[in-house]
Amino acid sequence: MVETTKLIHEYLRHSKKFPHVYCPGCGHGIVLGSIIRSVHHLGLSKDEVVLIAGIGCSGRMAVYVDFNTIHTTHGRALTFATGVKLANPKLKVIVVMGDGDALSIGGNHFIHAARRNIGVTALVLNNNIYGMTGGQSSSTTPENSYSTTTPYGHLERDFDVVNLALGCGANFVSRTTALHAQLMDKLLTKAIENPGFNVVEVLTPCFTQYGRKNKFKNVVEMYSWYRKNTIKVEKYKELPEEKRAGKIPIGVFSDKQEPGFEEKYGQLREKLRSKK
Amino acid sequence: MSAKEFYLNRFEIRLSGLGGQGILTLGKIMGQALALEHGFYVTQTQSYGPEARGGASRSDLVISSSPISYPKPENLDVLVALSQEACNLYFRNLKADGLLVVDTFMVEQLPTNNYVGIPFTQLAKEKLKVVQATNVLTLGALCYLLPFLNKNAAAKTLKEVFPAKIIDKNIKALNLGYSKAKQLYPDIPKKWSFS
Amino acid sequence: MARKPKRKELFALGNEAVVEGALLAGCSFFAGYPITPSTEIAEGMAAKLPQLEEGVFVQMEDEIASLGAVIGASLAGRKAMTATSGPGFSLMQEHIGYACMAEVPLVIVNVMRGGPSTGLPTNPAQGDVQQARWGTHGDHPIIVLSASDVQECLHMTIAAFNFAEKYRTPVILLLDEVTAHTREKIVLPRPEELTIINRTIPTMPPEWYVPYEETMRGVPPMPPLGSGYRYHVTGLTHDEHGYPTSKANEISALMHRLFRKIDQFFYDIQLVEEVETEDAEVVVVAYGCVARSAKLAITQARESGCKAGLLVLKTLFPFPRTYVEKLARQCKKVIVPEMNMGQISREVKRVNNGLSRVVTINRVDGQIITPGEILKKIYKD
Amino acid sequence: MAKKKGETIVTVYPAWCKGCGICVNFCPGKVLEFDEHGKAYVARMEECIGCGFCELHCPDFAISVVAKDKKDNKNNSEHKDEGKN
Repeated sequence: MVETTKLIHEYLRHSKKFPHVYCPGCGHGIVLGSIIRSVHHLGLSKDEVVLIAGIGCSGRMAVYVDFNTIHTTHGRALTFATGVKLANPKLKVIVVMGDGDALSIGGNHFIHAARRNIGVTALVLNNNIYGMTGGQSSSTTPENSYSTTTPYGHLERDFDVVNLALGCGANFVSRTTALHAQLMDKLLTKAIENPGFNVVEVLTPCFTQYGRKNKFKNVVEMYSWYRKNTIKVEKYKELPEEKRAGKIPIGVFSDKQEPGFEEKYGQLREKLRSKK
Repeated sequence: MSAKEFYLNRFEIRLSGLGGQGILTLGKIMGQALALEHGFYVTQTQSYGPEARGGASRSDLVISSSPISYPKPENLDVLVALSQEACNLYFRNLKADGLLVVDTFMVEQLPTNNYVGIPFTQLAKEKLKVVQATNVLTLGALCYLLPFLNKNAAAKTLKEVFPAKIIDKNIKALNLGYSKAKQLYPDIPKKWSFS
Repeated sequence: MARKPKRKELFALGNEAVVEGALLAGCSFFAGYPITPSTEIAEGMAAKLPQLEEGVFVQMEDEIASLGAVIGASLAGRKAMTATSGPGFSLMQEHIGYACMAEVPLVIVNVMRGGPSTGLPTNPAQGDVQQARWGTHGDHPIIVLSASDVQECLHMTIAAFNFAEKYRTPVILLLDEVTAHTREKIVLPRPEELTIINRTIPTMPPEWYVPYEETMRGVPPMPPLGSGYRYHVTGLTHDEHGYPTSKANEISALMHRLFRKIDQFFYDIQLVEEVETEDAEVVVVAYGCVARSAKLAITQARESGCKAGLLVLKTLFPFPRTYVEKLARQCKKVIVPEMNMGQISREVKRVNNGLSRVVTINRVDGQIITPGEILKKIYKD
Repeated sequence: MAKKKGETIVTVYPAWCKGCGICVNFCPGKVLEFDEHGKAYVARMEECIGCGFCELHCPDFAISVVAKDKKDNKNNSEHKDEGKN
């Protein structure tokens, strides 16, 4: 899959200044590229795509790309998305959130959007930290790691996004890392196309706010860490229990095609109208 | 049966009793009949409580031939009390010459000798075999006691509000309440002077 | 000549009248969360919206989500609303600010409670007047309306949608428990009797569309999402293209336009009802259910020869200062009864500025202010 | 895509490169290196097997990989223009 950069350039907003604001090596740019490739691969027009972002580093993504874009409030991107999708089910709604966005302040919306099975793609860019506000701990900051608000090590446990989404009944649940761009393309393409609520968690490094405080020398080392510690979920399942510790499974964890809430609501309307 | 025959100036009614007796439905139906069928100005307010069953329940109607400003009753012309507690609580809001209507099956201690007493609950249980018909029985009685409230208008409203399968029973209750009141208190309707 | 069909009449709650008004105004989207005493609005919408061709009702997980969904739906081109009460209204405040900044038309009905906190859920109060004005953070203009009887609930809901669409702004309709839970006859106007305003949509080719362009009215056209006009929506201060900016001149232009688009149409927005004010020496300024008490009080005062008048505020913000000032100049005494410790009386006093004597009646015990209480103040020197 | 060496042309747009090092470190053919300003440049074009890893993983859309024959035709000039933005 080469020759994609030129394609991406076609989707970027030419009035915006590039390179974008993200720090060197930040995976958010890779994710943006993947979103564009997936939309292109599906043959969607720019007009039918709505990219909705929350607040934080991930929130800045929406401004760069030439779709219908909404930069919402902190943690509430999914609520806007619910309104957009219900109001116009023809639109493809992609929601980009950070870990603080999706799971801390927006945790309630995340679980209910999944439960409601609203037809949107929820991209969780998990960098284990609040990047934009300066490196505070989030609900996915690993236990014992350091942040500006856990200077003596984090005492709390972290969320497992995949298990949370599975527990809430999301249709499609998947995980990849910013280093696995091809897998990311595959997952996102599937997620955008699939009915109902679709989750793609992307582990993406934040060297500036997380890596530096947690003994990584540079951002490349963080990517190497992903390469070393992730494992395809199919292989992960074959591993004996004792060898699973510390391994992060990536791939597809749930793949259901249940109709989205907006689709069911449309059916309800049909039913009521035919009764009249 | 139109509002033109009667000139009402803030005629105030309180329907009261226990939660579950259908007081709120009674108020709604009576208000709707007076407002939509008769063309009176009507405001119907009610006390909302967290308790859905049991406890006190009340529904107030202000009926007038001209637009109503203040929507709540100030001095009751009629107090309908379907429970002892309601009777005790609201009797003081009744005008000196107001009409007290009680369910004699539920209210045993009367605050005055001047009242209309009909055992609505008992009639519903024994004659209709449905205690839930108490409120419509009461409505029937009020259709007789209040000359400006027509039984046919009430019946029409019942048909609009209730599902078809329970209409017959309710019409029966309405008629029973009406005839019982007529039989026991033939003179009451003459008590009113509307001008 | 063909006879016009009879107007439909209903014996309805104030909350039910809001539903009827919203549907007449063209509302096709409701997102909300149950809360006493506003819940009948959500219940009415839940029953009626799915019967419409494109209608959507969704019960969200909380009030924050409700207003978020309403904003999303409005951006997608719908006339959208939510309804709530005090605590839920507080949760909506951040998104009210967002809607002001991104200029998203929508309607919020708040059936007020007393507070603070959970306060008194089942009794009337008028505790959220200043919250409606200043609840969200940052400077912003806002339109706040009220209604005092059931028919007015219908008409003010339509007015709220019209203002929202005309000025691309959130509009708040404040009700109280008495108004919301009183049943009265309402007459549904025939569609041809109504003026319904819809937002302006862009008519230029998409490449030339500037989403937050300075226009004559200060209100830029607004395309529905997916219609070919791709633009960026944000709650950040933004330039006329919608992109975030921190440049002083761009922020200033934006903020002043936001204020101007409401300010310059002040005379269109301020709605009041004057009752016997022509020769009034004592004027009661009231809104919501208290205005009904005041109406009876001034009728009784007039019967006894006292020249009392009433100004019913239907628009609370922008505060109808021209009417208040005119009456303050004319009369000796202005009485402001309200079911809070003095939220509109602050505005009255500000406008009055020493012209007349301002007397307040304040109740915060969950009971409606009675005509008798107002009458007493009318007579008292 | 080409898996043989020497069939592709790799371009780095220095204006957009932030020098994160992903391409330099993960390129299987060690095609890219840092220049004196800390930005990536193509040091050994002939070693490129056209896997596209650098292009997919450049967070700043600053690397383009195209097949040689195509590059010769039209894309060359367009890409250069964008690099100047």
